[in-house]
Amino acid sequence: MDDFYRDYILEHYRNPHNFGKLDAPTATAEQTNPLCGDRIRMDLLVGDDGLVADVRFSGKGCAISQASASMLTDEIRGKTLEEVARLGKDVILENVGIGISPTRMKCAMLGLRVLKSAAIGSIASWPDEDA
Amino acid sequence: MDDFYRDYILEHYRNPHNFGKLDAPTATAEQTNPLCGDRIRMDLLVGDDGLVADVRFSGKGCAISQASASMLTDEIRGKTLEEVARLGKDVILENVGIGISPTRMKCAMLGLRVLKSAAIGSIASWPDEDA
Amino acid sequence: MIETRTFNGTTLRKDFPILAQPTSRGKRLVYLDSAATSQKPQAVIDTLDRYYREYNANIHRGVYEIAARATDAYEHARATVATFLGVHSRDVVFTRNATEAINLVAYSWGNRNIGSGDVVLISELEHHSNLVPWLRLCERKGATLRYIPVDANGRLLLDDLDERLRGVKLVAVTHVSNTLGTINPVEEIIRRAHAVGAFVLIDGAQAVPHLAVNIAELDADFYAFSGHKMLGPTGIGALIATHAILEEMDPFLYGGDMIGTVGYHSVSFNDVPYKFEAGTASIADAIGLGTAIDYLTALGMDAVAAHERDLSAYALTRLAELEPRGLAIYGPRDPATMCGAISFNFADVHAHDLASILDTQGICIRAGHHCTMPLMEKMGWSATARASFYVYNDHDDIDALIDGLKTAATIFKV
Amino acid sequence: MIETRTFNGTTLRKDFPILAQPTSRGKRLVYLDSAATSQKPQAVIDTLDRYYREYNANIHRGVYEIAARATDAYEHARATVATFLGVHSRDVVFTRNATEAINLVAYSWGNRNIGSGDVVLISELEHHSNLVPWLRLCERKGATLRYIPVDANGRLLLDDLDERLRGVKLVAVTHVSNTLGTINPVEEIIRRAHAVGAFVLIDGAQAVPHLAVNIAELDADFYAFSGHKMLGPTGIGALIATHAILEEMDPFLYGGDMIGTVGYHSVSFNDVPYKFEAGTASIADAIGLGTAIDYLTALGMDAVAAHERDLSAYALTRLAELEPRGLAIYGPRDPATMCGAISFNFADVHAHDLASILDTQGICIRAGHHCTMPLMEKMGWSATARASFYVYNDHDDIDALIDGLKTAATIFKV
Ligand SMILES: Cc1ncc(COP(=O)(O)O)c(C=O)c1O
Ligand SMILES: Cc1ncc(COP(=O)(O)O)c(C=O)c1O
Repeated sequence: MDDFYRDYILEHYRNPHNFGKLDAPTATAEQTNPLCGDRIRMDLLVGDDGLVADVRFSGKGCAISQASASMLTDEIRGKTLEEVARLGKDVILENVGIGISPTRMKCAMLGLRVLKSAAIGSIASWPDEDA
Repeated sequence: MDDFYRDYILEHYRNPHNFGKLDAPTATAEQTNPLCGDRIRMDLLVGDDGLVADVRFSGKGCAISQASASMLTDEIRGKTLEEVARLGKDVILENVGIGISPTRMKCAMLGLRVLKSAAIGSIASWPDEDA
Repeated sequence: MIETRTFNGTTLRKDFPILAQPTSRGKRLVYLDSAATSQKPQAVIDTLDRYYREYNANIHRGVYEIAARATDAYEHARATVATFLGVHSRDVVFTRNATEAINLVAYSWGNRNIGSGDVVLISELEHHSNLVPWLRLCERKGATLRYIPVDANGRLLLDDLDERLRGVKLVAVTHVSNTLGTINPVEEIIRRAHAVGAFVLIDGAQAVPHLAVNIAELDADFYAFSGHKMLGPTGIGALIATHAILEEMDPFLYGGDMIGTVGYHSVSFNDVPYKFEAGTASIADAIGLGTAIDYLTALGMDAVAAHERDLSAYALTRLAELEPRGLAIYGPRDPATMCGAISFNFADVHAHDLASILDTQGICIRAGHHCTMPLMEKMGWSATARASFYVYNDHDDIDALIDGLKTAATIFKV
Repeated sequence: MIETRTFNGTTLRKDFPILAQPTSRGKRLVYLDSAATSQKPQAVIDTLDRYYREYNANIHRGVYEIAARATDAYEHARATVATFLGVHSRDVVFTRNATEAINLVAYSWGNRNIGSGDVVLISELEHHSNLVPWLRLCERKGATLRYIPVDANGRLLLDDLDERLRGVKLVAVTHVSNTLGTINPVEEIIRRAHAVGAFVLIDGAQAVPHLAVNIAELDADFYAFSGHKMLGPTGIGALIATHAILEEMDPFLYGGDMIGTVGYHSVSFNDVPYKFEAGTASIADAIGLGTAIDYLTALGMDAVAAHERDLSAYALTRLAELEPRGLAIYGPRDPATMCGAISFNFADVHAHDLASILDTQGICIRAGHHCTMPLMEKMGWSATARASFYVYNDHDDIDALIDGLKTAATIFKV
């Protein structure tokens, strides 16, 4: 777990990518991790071609939730909402690498859960519960 | 406990003394043992001299509750209500002898509790709780 | 696949430490009061011990290792309950016992769904825990409490059920009677109740320990039971309900762990089932219940039921020997439609006196109203003696009971 | 007279089996999360074990030997609680935990006594368990929920209390804050509330484990606490209340053991406290709580409090060393008026990350909102790290915490 906090994680934590809000998002969702109170909001802008043109996330939380949300936002431009809705926990695990403890899995998955909720238009289940 | 069921106990159980109701009791009380549902009613008749002139008990229950109530009624004629209200558990223990198990103490004390309630005019506490 | 263990009562006794120790008078402990609470196998005791020695921690919020282990074990126990009863984990709400589970429904679902003029239908066989909550709910709401009657042998009279179901919002019936052992035809009751749009709660406190129960197949809306009657620790039970109903239901107790977000003047709630589990749970006891279910699963619930049918049949035969001396047996008297418990009286010996005399011989039975006072009143019994069986009982226990009853007859000169 | 045992945290560690085992990474277990739940001494584990091995039976109704023994032990535990807190046994109602105790009051007393236009006064420091029940009661009844404010150091602002008490029916305040450790002046609050005829409930979940509490002297109308935070098992807690109030109060849960007589259409209830204990109780856990109290009594609650004052003082001093590196300590920062818990944050390291890093070193702390979300919001903290202490902690534990925090600082490059 201590080796989880690698440089690029801390870098994303302190300087998150795509941080902020969109003026006129096509889809938006916001959720709290009931276990810790961390909160993330995701705004999506979908172009006429049906592809994600822009994304922003905002909120407060631990390095794990912030860094995984930040890395996630780097990856979803150009996807369809269906593709976003189908994203699995593996995308997060690939991003953050191994070594995340089970108690922190919900932190890592928070951004993904919110993003999928935005895409689906309703509350998504925890990505780690889909397995 | 098995040696508790001596002949005179069974005799009182099968042929209780002072069993029945009074037509115009001066005081009456009826209670259930919440632990088993056994129920006893006591009727008292107090004369002009302030002394218990007559007593009857009724109800249904085990040999222990019925025999101790029966023996108790034999003893209280001629007492004042104050004396009845002050009766302690020893009067029962003397009557029924030793060997009663703690779980059955409430059965043995039911008649006394009801009698004291009748004398006091309100619900008496369990005689074994006074100790 | 779990390997099934063939067993009889005698071979299982050694798994239960309490049965190995003699009573204070040096007698073999003959425990015939499992309908009140069951004994616990060593495996369950070990689970509690291991929890407190190795990984005791509060659940759901702790980041550290033992908190993760405690959370996993608690949620694993929930999954074990779910699998055992054919439902999904998220629809298993842990409670203290069946009583709390039923009251949870009476408060949270009942307060919102039962109103003035509504009808709740229960049976004349009910345990106080599945009667008084409805009596009080109906009093509070100006609703009517109606009864399915019972015949002299303790069987529900269902001929007029459709008539009785008219206007009924909720039916609450016990799966198995704790006083008479009657197995009620709950599938039929649920089907006919659903046909008129009524909801159904089943009190499974005496069924889950003894029978293979699949709540999803039964199609019950609510199902309640207690862990301590099925080899588990005291302090844990569960309410199982249809997911959509749980989603809609108000929470019951409010506090830690059941909330989503809280402000000084607003609150939102956690997901089902957590929104019904406020405050620190009976963590060790829930985990212990999981082990109890593993133990029962290894025996196989069909084998457990068969074992108890055999004990009931043997007990009925042996008790019948005493009928000429004044023994009266109550209930269905049919091992195929009863389970676990037989009520009786013996001549004019009061049930409490019987129980006291049997106690001196190391035999534990229950005497009284068995928390079914109105049934006793209706049947005209001031009390009954009840012998109830479980996996660790054998024919020797029943023989001891019969010998004890003969001794009581001698003492009471009947 | 119980002989008092002199102790320090180090000497007590050996009584707690969980503290003797290394973590999976081979570290000494440094348990600093006792405000969430405490660890259990061998004596408590043994009590549970003995109950299930020797005398497990349902209570209050059984005639036989083990039922009598179980009943005696359960009622003896109630007497132990009563003596420990300076009240009479009959005024001790066993519940699952503090949360259930508070909800019991909100439902049974609150439903009848709080009406439209009434005011309930609580504090901004409350745990969700002493906030959400009142928020919901007020919503249900159209009553107003009002707050005693807290200053930046976590102290209640009582200057305007008399003003705030105007029209108040019930005051519900925590004795000790679980987030900041603040000991509230509950005597004063009770006195001033009683002066205007308000009832007072004290949430003692964090006080009873750590301080000598005499509820009769405090003159609280209701007092709630949990066994699992004071060396006892999970699944047991209590509500203590004035006898006259309990007598008048409606029951809460309905079912077995809490009734007087039951008919199909009428019911009467058992005496206090039994009328509040429906269904099979957490028998083993209640008896285990009795043993936990015996253990604490042998230490002496004044000595326990002194020990924790020492730990708080030492921890505050050591944590202060890290202030230049960005550590922020919250709460009163005065060992004399706090107890058991210290909240802090470290530079820009989120509390959850701190807790994860500490976990790898065998150190258990809590991170998050500590079930006081509105307080966190008010203070502007999205989360805090909390270290909390108990009898088995020593200076080594605090040294380990400081070392762990330094490691976290290195990892996070602060
Ligand atoms: C101040 C306070 N009140 C109430 C509670 C609730 O206790 P329990 O979860 O045991 O019901 C807690 C426990 O976290 C607490 O710290
Ligand atoms: C049929 C039935 N329902 C409900 C209960 C109540 O169970 P508990 O006391 O565990 O809540 C019992 C237990 O006696 C029972 O036999």
